[in-house]
Amino acid sequence: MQEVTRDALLNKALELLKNGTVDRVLGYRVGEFSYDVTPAVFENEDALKKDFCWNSFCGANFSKYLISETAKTEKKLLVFLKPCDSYSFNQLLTEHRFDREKVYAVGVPCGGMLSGKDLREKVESVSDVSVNGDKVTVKTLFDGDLEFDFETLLSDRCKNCKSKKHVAYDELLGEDGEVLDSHRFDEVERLEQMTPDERFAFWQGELSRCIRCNACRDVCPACTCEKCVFDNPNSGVQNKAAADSFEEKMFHIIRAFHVAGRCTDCGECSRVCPQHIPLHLLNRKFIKDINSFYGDYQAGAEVGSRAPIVNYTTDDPEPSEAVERGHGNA
Amino acid sequence: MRKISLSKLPELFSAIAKTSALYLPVDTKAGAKFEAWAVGKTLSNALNTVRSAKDFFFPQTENLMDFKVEGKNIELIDTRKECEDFVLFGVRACDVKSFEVLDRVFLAEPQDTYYKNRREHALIISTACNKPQETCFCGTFGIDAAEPSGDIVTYRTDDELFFDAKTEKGKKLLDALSSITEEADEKAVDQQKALIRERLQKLPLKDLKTEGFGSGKTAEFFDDPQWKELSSACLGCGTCTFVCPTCQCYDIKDFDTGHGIKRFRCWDSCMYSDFTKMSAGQPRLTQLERFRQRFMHKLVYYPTNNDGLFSCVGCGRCLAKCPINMNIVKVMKALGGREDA
Amino acid sequence: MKRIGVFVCHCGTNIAGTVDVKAVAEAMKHEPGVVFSTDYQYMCSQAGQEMIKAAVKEHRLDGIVVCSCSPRMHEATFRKTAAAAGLNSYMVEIANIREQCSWVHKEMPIGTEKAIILAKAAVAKVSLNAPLTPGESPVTKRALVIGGGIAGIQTALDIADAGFPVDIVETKPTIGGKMAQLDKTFPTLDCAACILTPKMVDVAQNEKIRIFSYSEVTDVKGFVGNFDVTIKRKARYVNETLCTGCGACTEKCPMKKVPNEFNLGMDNRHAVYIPFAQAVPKVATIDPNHCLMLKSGKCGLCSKVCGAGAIDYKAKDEFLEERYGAIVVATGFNPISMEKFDEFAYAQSKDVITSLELERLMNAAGPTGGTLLRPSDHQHPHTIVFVQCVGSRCEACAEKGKEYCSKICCMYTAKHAMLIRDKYPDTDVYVFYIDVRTPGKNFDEFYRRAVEEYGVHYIKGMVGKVTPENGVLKVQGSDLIDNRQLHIDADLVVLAAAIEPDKSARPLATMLTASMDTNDFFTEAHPKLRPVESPTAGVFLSGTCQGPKDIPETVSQAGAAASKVIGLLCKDKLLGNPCVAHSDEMMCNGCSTCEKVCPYGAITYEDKEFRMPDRTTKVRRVAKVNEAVCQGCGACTVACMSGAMDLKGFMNKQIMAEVDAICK
Amino acid sequence: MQVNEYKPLIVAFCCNWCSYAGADLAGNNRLNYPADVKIIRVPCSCRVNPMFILRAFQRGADGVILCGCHPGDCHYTSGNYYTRRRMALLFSMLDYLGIEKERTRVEWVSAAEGAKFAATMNDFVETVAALGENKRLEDLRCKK
Amino acid sequence: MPEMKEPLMPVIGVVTDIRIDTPDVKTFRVVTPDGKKAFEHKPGQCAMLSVPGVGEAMFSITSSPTNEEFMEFSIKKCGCVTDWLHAMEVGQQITIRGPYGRPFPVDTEFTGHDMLFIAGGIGLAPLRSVINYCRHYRDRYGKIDIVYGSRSMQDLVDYKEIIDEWATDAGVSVHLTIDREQPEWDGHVGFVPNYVKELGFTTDKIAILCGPPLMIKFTLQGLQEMGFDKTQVYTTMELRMKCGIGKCGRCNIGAKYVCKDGPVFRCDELDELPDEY
Repeated sequence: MQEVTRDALLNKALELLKNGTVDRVLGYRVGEFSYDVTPAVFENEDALKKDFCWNSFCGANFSKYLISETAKTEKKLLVFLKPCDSYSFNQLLTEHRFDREKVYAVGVPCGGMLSGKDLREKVESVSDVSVNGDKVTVKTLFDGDLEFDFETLLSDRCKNCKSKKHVAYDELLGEDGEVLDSHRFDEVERLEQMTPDERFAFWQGELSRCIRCNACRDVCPACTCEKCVFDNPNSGVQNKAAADSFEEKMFHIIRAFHVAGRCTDCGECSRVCPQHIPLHLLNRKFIKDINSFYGDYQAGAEVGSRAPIVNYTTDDPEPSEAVERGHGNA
Repeated sequence: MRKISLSKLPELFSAIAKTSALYLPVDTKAGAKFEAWAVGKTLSNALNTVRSAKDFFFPQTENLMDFKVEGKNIELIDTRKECEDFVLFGVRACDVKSFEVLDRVFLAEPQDTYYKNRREHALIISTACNKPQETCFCGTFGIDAAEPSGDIVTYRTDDELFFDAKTEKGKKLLDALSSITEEADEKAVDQQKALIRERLQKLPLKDLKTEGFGSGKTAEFFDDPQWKELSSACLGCGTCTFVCPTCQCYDIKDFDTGHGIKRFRCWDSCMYSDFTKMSAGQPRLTQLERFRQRFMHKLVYYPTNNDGLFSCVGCGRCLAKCPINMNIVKVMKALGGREDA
Repeated sequence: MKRIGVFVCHCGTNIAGTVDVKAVAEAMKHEPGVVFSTDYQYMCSQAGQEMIKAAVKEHRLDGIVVCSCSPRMHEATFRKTAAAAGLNSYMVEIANIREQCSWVHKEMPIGTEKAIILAKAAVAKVSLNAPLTPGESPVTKRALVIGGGIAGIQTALDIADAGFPVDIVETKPTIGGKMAQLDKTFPTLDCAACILTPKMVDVAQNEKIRIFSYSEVTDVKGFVGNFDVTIKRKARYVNETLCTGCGACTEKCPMKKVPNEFNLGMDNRHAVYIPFAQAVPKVATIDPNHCLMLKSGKCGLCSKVCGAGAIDYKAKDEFLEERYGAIVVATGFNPISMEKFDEFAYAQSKDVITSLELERLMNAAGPTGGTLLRPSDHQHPHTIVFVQCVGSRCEACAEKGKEYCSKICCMYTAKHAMLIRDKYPDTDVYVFYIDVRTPGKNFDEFYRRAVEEYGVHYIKGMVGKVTPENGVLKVQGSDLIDNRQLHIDADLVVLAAAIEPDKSARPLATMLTASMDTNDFFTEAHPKLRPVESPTAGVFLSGTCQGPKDIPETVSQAGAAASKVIGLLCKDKLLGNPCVAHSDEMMCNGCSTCEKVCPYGAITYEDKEFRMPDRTTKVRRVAKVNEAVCQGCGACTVACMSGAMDLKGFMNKQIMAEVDAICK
Repeated sequence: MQVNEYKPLIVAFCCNWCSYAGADLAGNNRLNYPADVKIIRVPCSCRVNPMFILRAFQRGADGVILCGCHPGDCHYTSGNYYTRRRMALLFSMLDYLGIEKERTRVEWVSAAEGAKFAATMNDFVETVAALGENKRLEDLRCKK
Repeated sequence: MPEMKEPLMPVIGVVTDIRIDTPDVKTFRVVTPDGKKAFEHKPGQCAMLSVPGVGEAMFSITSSPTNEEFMEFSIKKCGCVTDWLHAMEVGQQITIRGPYGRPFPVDTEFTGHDMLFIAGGIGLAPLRSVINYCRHYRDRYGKIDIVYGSRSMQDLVDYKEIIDEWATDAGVSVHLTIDREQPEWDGHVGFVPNYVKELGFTTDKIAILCGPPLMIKFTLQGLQEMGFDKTQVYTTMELRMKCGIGKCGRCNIGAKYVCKDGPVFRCDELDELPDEY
């Protein structure tokens, strides 16, 4: 259900390359299968024409790449931003993580993305995927063609999309959307309604699967530390593997805490987790609490905003009160 | 050759579990996973488990030994224990092959006794792959998904499971199960093998070849300019390493419990930026070098030291799990696809 | 591994009564790093301290743990002991086994067990201690006072009296501030000008004081002891040194219809003007917005009449850069705007005025020469209604008013009412109030005099509406005591407008990295114990910039601020607290999170070039802590995700080691 | 009093200026509270990193309490306000993970509130003792 | 199963002597608690020392195998474990496992040859074991030349042993140099690679190099210019290892594992390795 076609993006990229606006293009490279696209920087027209790709599997958040890519060279980089990417883009700017001058951002409308991983769990032996309007045709090796509604294959983060509106761009392709009134906190609320024992069992079950591959951290646009505390032998909390169930919790609690107020809820952590741990539910809990304790705040909505965790008012709720409120009891 | 009706699987599992611990793939909400069998648990239909079977021999973390420190004195406590016998049921051809790859590392002199202990007490029941996936390329490494190795090989038809014992150990177990299994002839199995082989021919990666890679090819690939492009999107996470059945790098760390020191081993990844970091410096500074190391190791270094055996079994897990969809297939195609290769 | 000595104090029986001190000393001998452990009757005694010194030498100790009373009691003592023994004084940790152990537990086994654990935690911490040295910085012996009202004047005079040079920066052409506009002052009814103007003259004549009037602070860099301040001297078009203040220019100026700010626009002044007769400096200023010469190049009369040749139409804004050791903020207040208070018809009727306007109307130097006349028709008002708390204590009307009490209104209204009744006994005076607040010396007596002796009608209740009708102000109000609605036809309505900090305060606070509350009043370093200091070291608060206050309070705070400044300037060097934050540049992201939580503005960022292992260089933004400014709270260390920011003396590792030791 | 009563381990982080002094005052006034409480002195409650709290639980603490100056009275003006936000979020998260919310607490204790300090500790120890051993945030390796 | 010897399982060692060599190098003498050598080794091999709770680190064994009483390790302070070791006092127990790696071929390729040892700074530590081995079996080798240089006189490791023992041996020539002039130094001044060239050795020797990477690079160039073949030159690599037994993957360079296939390499073997060391 792409609103903008590959050709539109490609032509825009070629145009900007040609007129000298940009020197390089951050986009997706085609893969082996339709779903395994890879982020790549294209240095010239030929490379773009050959391998540039834009389809419903281009879900990865490009913002974090800007940190390393802008540090590499003085050349100007074109980046295509989906609405959710643009929040991370702003958040990174707030934290001075890359040089805005070196980036030309083109906003791309997004009708939601599919996840190759999720799809492959629904369908065995996928040989090709094509999207026609709101239908998805999946060709398989042994089971013929299957048809799905686009909606049913949407990844969780896209089902609960918070915004179709770009908050940063130099230029926009197509029409901009609106900030949505999503149901993204429904699942958090469901957990809050559980008894502590149930919640504990739920999270123990989820987090115990963690293999500490660090994919969640390494993909997270908010995790941009020069050296993560969990990698730093001097931090006192360094750990490479969850040698005990405690360490899984420690890692994920602290990671969520460190991105609290900075997490734009882009959903990359859950997308990349090879073990399907719903990590976004940790981040969303913080977002939900921040909203309910200190007023609505969307990280990345504007550059330079002050996150509630580094702010205060004199009449904030007390921690004990907050925990009650966090239950939805108040 | 023996067989059992699929409807009698619970009986079979219960019979095996009576003599030793039994692990088999079961479905969880996060995909198939090897779990200890218990009444009520059913065998997963998924092609393969999310995590590889290497965990049984080379777990994510394991305690190596303990120390007690008192003043200037140290007491070393050997915490090793004889492992109990266990049966691994439903291991796929690729994963069975991965045990050979791991063996050549851990059982090379000096032998790793932690690994050896578990390996010796394991009985592997493998299963041929009725329905391989588009990400499968075990054939590239000479693995026949229709003919896995293992102590016992099983084939599954629509209603029956066939057993073929390949080792003494396997025969012994099969004999012990003779009361609930029945004699079978090989026809049905041959038919199944033919079906599998036919399906293998339909796989998109069936033509991926290892030619050009292998023993002694360091110079051919090391300075290839394509590494830059291939590695550029790599996040440096350890997903590929940790789901890989053959990756075996580890780290040894000490943990101070407050009343003693536990020295443990845990998985490590050559993709991590601090993998080779030492106080004197860092020989692999960029992700390019670390990325290259992983693939060079699988495709060149390991074969050089192990009679041409590759350190990849084509299970396709990294294809499925890499956050940015970069994987060994793409690397092989890019590097092997050169005109001058 | 450090060589640590443990010294367990009996404190007579204070500790030894509940803690087996010998057992504690014995247990400590087995702790890693401990090479010496002993106990003694009174560690803090001369003999005890000598014992520590001797042990340091004999056992080559490089860390000391004293198990004794609270560190708040004797930490300083033992630090000195350590220093005397040649150790860094920060290589000492105290295990508090008296206040937090022997005194709160009764049973010996329990007390002993806990004391051992506390001692272990102290040992664990001291093993990770690093020698710390307090930073030193020189002190520029000059102070800056921002604001030339009574607060600034008093502060400047007191500092100058102690012999230190002071500069006053005042945005207006003259110093004097609000007090110069007042008529009489409560509760003594002495004339404001009579007590203020001599002080203004003192300032002008004091050799230590420089006045930068018609000037503002545009930039502040640096920190306590060494602030680099940029002062903008706005073009006055009159040479200050040449001008004699004769007033000839003013008389000849053809542009006569400029609203006179000093009289709150109730009369006019010329385009070239001296705000009032006693202005200091007594120098004319040309208002460029109205001067014909400056606007159109046609006139130049003033230049012609000026005997001193002081007029300079080509003058430009000038920027001065000065260095100061201390800065006093005395930016004062203003009444809030009454424009939004439609119910009182302030905008509609000239006869609805604020109390400050009334001050001018009653002042002999005011627009009416001191005779109380209605602004609309210059008639004598016979019925006057005062409305209290206009915009003060106004929870519901946050968009136009303030939540706080402006504090001075009750008293000045009583003063006004009393003065009016005294001078014009035929006038009826009504005061609508919510509460009358008169805490202060002779305040309540004063208020009671207004009611009892002068017959002012105090009505508890609020005015609902004022409607101008045929030259009369129809005042509709409620009397809460008699529970009835009142309708009064008034000739004059006086609004006790809430006061708010001067608008210049907010940008100034940003420049000073001084914190403000939500109402833009400067916050004090501690509301009780450090009321005249800002949390930012070297920045002090004087007068109403910190909160509403009356003149005596302002003056006493001004003096207090001055004494703090003098205390600071007396020092040749400032010794910092060495337990300050420190950023590890290798790990810092430069994300600015720490800066946001620093209450002192101690964190800045710089682009730093790093040599990478592959011999390339990379420029990265990293945080830098100004150790002279940091007070060591540690807020930044938790805000910092990467752990790059740590607090010396309370490092992450040290605290975790304590946790570990306690939980062992 | 029972002999084999379960003894919880409580770590109390106290800010140097108010709560630590409050604890000292409790001592001066000989106000009893259980010896299970072990105090760690920090300059300000805002120095307490969530990692310290988790670390304490890992190492076997059964309850962790933070004490700081009353809001508005922070020696560093704003430290405890940050503490309040941080801990509100952290505690809510711990509760979300199913960890007993009674095991963590923030209490404002001034230097004059020795009695409050003792009462708070008595109450907290009692609450945590009623919960029993910390099982949900324990590290088995650290068990004796 | 616990009877099986586990290569990762160390034995306890006791530090019985600590010698301060230079401002940042100390030499530690290690024996087992019952006063024996922990294990036998060959020159060039390493051992993993550890302080439980701090970590393990690999060090070359600097004492000669011919020393039957104890092992010695000369260790430069440069990281977490070495900091800890430097802070130790005599009597401290540590753990030790080994020996690891391929030794110098002292009993094969080296026998009968003239030996040229070239070391810079702490690089002497791994060579000390070979030098003393060659000195012990003096008749098996030809002439021995030792070129050793450091930043300053104070940074020369084992200075006393060099002067008192090595320099006095028959057939052993010691050539010392320091980087910069020093008042109390009357020997040669200059960098090792240049000094080697100045000394101008004949090419019938086996050369063993150890020192900082740049020194090795330039010395090797110099030797080649002088006519040495790479097959005549040996070096020992910087140690970055974890398991010591070629399994953990850390020290893997190309198809080699430094801990197993090294640390001693003949220089022509290095050419086959990718440039990652």
